[in-house]
Amino acid sequence: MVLLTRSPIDAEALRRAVAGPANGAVVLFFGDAREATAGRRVLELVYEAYEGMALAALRALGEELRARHGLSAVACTHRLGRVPVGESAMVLAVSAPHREAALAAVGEFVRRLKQEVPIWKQERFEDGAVWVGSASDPQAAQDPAHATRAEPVSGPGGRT
Amino acid sequence: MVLLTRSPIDAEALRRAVAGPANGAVVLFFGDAREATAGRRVLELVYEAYEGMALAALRALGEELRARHGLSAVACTHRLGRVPVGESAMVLAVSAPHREAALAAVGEFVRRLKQEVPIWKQERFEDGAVWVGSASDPQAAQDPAHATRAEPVSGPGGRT
Amino acid sequence: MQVQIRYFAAVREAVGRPAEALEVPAGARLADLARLLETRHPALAAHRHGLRYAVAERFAAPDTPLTEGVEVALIPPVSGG
Amino acid sequence: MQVQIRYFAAVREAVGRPAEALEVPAGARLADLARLLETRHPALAAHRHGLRYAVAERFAAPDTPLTEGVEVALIPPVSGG
Repeated sequence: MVLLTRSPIDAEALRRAVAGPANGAVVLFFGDAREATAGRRVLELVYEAYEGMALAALRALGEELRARHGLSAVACTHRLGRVPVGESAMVLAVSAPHREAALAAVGEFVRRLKQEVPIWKQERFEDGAVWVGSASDPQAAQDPAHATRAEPVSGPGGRT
Repeated sequence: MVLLTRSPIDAEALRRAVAGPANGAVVLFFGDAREATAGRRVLELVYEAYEGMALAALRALGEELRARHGLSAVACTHRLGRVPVGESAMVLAVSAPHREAALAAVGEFVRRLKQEVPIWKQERFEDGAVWVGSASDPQAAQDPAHATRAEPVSGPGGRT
Repeated sequence: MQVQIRYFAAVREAVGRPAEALEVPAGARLADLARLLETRHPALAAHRHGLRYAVAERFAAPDTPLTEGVEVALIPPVSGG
Repeated sequence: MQVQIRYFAAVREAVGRPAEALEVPAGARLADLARLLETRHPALAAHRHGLRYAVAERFAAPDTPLTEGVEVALIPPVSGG
């Protein structure tokens, strides 16, 4: 189950979506809006998505990880529009017979979501706003996590 | 916050216990009662604890990981008594500014809980019951995960 | 033939619109369209770093052939999660 | 002097009780008590593998001195989580 929503995320629904008596481990991961980034106070986040492609990419990623890590189920909801500080921008639920597989899959899902899925975060500050990783993001030039996303124009793109 | 309870675990209370606007990541881990172990149908689990020592050990483990992984907060509830299949035997909540620390801490907390914290699980089958890892556990002799717990009588014991 | 262009996030703001339809020569490939867009929207130059393209909702290489009515999206560095 | 013994899980069932008070000689250490218990409860022999001891709620080495009234717990292999 993958979902994009403009309302607060229902984590309990995700927990139910991956439930089953064969699961020894269920992991819920909440990516929450933080009050500050690089020491600068954040008022709120705004997310935008290329919705059809984002849903397809999230679904493909979940299915790939389910098969490779032997998971029981994967479910993910990403929020769009305004996300106040302290609320969740995304929630991921993974169930598996054993915990190591579930934890490894959560880490890989979130890492790849941040590289491959067409969703964008804008940080809004008291004195302006910035699309994270964009040309106007002061962090993008310095932060190696952003630098790794850089590629030549029209490069072959993701899905590594 | 650490808790032992004979009622179903309130995961939302754990989530609230670790909440805070500085957290970019919150991870909830559910260790659930599975319907089968080594192909044998499980009717229910029963947990027993050395309660005072278990609470102290859980508290110390949470504090150690909080400091070492730079976590914001750790909270854990372990259930005692009967746990029906599909319900949670333990729930762990970890919050951190960044997800890698939160996920690493969850894995380590659960691994060490299973080695250091005096809590015991009995699996109840249609034709009997076994304390996991005990002399009467047919798995204990074969399963390397159990074998690593073996030590000479009166050995110096845990907290490695 | 006509193709549908989608813009997102910082690129959408630079171009000043979320979408537009564009005429491209028959047989055009993605790289041809990219050059056409950079001429049409000089503000795109500042966003070349890390820009990817999707054709029909999949990341696509520069030599990908375009077809009548296909949707092409400009994907600046993503930052979900 | 007297010490308080606690038994759990499979060891509790083998011994047939959850706790008992025992007299040990003044100056006794944990290893002395362990020998005394194995004599008193022959069923413990089957549970030696992986057995640990706690004194005053902390895992303790065999040379740990015992004190009047202290609580000693036998900790068979744990299996929480």
